[in-house]
Amino acid sequence: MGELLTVNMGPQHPSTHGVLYLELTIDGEIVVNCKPHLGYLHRSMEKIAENRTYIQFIPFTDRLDYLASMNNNLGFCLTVEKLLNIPVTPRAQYLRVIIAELNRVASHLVAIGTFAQDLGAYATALFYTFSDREKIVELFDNICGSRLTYNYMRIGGVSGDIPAGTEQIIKDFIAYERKQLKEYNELLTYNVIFLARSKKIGILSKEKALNYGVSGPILRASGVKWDIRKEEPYLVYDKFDFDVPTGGVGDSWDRYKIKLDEIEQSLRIIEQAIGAIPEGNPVSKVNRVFRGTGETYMRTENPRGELGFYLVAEGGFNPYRCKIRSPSFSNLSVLSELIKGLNISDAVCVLGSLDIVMGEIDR
Amino acid sequence: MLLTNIKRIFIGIYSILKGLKVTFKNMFKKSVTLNYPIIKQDMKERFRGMVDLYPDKCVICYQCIKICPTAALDLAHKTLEDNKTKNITIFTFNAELCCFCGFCEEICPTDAIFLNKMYEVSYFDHKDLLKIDLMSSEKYKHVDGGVS
Amino acid sequence: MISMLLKGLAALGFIAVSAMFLIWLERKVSAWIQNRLGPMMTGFQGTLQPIADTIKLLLKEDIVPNGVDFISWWLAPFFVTVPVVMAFLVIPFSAKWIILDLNVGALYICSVTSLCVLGIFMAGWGSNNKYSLLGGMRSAAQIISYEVPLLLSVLLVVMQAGTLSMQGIVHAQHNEWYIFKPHLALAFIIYFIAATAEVNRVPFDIPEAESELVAGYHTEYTGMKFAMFFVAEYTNMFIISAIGTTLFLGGWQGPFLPGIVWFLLKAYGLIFLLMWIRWTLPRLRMDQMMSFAWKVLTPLALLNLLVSGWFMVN
Amino acid sequence: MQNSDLALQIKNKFPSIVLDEQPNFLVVPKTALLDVACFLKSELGFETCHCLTAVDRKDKMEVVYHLYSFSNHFMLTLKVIISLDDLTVESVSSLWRSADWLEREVFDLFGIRFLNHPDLRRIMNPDNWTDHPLRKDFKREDFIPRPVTLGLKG
Repeated sequence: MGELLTVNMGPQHPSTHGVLYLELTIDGEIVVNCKPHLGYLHRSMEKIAENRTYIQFIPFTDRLDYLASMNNNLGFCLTVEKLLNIPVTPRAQYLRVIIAELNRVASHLVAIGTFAQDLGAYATALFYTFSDREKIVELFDNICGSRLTYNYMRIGGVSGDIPAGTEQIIKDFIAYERKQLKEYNELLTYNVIFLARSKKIGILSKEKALNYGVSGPILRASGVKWDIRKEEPYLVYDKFDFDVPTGGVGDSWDRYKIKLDEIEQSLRIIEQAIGAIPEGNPVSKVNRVFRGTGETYMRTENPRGELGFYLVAEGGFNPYRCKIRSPSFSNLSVLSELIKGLNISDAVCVLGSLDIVMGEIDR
Repeated sequence: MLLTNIKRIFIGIYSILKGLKVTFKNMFKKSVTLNYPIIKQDMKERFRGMVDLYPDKCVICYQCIKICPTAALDLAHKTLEDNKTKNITIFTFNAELCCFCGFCEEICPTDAIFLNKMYEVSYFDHKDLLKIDLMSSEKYKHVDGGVS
Repeated sequence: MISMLLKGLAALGFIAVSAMFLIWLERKVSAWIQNRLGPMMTGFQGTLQPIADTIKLLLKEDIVPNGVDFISWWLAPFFVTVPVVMAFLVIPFSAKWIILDLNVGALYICSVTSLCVLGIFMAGWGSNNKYSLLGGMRSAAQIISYEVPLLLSVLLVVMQAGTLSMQGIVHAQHNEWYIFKPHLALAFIIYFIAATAEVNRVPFDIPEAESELVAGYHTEYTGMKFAMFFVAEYTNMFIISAIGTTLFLGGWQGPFLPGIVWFLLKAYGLIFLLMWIRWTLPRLRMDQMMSFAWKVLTPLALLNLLVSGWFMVN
Repeated sequence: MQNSDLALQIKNKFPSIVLDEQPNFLVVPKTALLDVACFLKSELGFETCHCLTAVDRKDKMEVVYHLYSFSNHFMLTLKVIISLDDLTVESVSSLWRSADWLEREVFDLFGIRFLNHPDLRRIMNPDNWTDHPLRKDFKREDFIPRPVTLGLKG
């Protein structure tokens, strides 16, 4: 063993997906030890929640996992609805499913693009996926008026009904995206260099995944067939027919491939939901004041895993305590275990395949 | 053994050629980006830009102030001698704090406060961002086409 | 003597213009592939963008980081740039447009271009930056390994042509370009792959792997020093395409058009291929790349050399 | 699976433990936490510590564990109540690795010390901080819970 070198990867680094700081100890090119340092984006969301009313906290959930704002909105609103027993109209439920699944597609597209970027496929795959995502973002812009921090879900409904013609746009998008997925398979998935770089790199075993509390696509890539949408359905997910894709061994390639498969399943859900939207009024006005007591824990299936909200209410207008269990936080905690003994290049590959969002980890 | 290796090499070369085909096809597609400062995208109908106000519509109900999650709005009024008419003394908007959530627009009973379509809002002085006087009709004059 | 000087100056001018054109082309090709517009504001389709960039880089502050090994850090950009300029001595642009037709041209150009690694390693070592150091080490390992298959495939051309002079090799392809001969086609593929690695292009851009090493060996360079690395990189690209054109694609020979046009067309065609590959493929890993060089390319080139050499002798 | 079933099983296993059984959660005494957790993991199939957090109740602190059993589709809420004088609790990171970072977070934001934790450092805030922001009595000069606007003051 030669002299060990400490490399500070981050907080400013092209491939740490935000302001993650990894203290790598390397022996030549081999990573001997990895020590992640978090907190560069810490905004103490939980303290903010304690000082805001339930309604006022919704825009802040946008800033958790900023690639899947709709899903965060949804998770928080569902938790409050569960805590305070607030009914939701069927139309709002269907709209929520469609919107959440569209955002899942958008989020996975970013994950695919950035993973390819981490493997050195300069920007091309990233641009293709981003221009696909752009279509969804445009649609959301049309629906709720914002492109990143949507703030669309409301407690008891959504902020506004979808404009006329949205169904057709979504149907067109589904057809377009199915074609694009084939292109990604040709460009990336079965490319020989891509396979060589990501196959058998950073294998996460089933037991380890469960022990580390890993969730979402990363857990499924390790071979655990687990999806809250299927196992403990919320909203109207039990009415739709979809599969839960699982990976083989849990390497980086599986974690990438599972995202492509999930996009396909999400498109299936959207296709079924779009044909079955019931009539009704999905809109919930913003100026309602909520208060109640009790505590509840609710999990939803975010693109990156299980987003949990633990809400404690003690009668005030504000939540007494709001714990956000973010999926990326647990997913990142496996990193130092996974990359021990791998190359620096592989460390970047594993980090990219874990698909973390720092806004959610640091909160 | 040798045969499988050769087969693997050929599959590898084929996959690379397939990737090259995809990028070649895309070379002739229409650009998805716009030539930005010359051609600009139209903002959507529900787009949430800068906070704006129709001063004469405001009934000084303080709803927007109460709902604002980041306390970006400042409002104060004084009641005239006849105890009926209220006058706004200060109504300012702090663009630095604003999170563009649109709650104020949603809650306003008279649609006085709203979010306009401006997105290219830059100032020469940071201080200008902190206190944008919503009562003034020239608040967004420096923006291209910034007439509310 | 004066004509030599003029030719040298012309070569320098060509390097500057070519590098600028290549930078513009790279940005445009990447934009086309990615469905973007690319530079549009300076001149028609952004053609003047490289000039604007050059002005910007010229006016930038030249930062000397703390704790650099000053001599090697300061000299490195020159060590990278000078061999590139030297290589232009023997490139035959057309029947007459060659600065000096050395009788050992092929040998000379191969030896001169491999000097670049010295500058890259100096930059990596001198920068006092761990990313630079890793980049420099990777680069040294990579360029030295890929030199072997590259030289072996060049050797085959020399055997076929029976001369080391660049003009001589072009003349030897008067009847048939070498790429149409099967064993030389294989040699061309090997040459092309090895040359891609020589100039650190994707999929072999390991020394400057952006997502791993930030910018590799030129992380700490600013202003004109960075520009020198940049120019050297793109000119290197032109040189390997020019060598490929001369050795395999019949050089400046071609019907109707004058020789210089044919030469540039072929060379820029190869460069376009390089760019196209760059914007499509992911990057290989260090160990994979090394094993590819030593376990696949070198044996293949050796085998090719032996078999076709045996046929040539008989 | 129900909360009451679990409570019964735990009581049968550890007769000496005083278990406070609530409709939504179980309260385990601090001293018995590790034993109960070990039992839950190895025999009742709670493979994952899904979430670990704390709640500041002003007069006491609650450490809340959300344990999940994949086979039974059951989320157990386990609580440990600790007094403000002695903010320590046994770490469960040896059982569930996911508790490692979550415990560090609780330590950082609440100041609860986890005994026998492998690497108890602050995770979000700078190492040289002394405050614990999520406590209800957290006060700093530069901390404003929610800025009050001009008009609402008067």
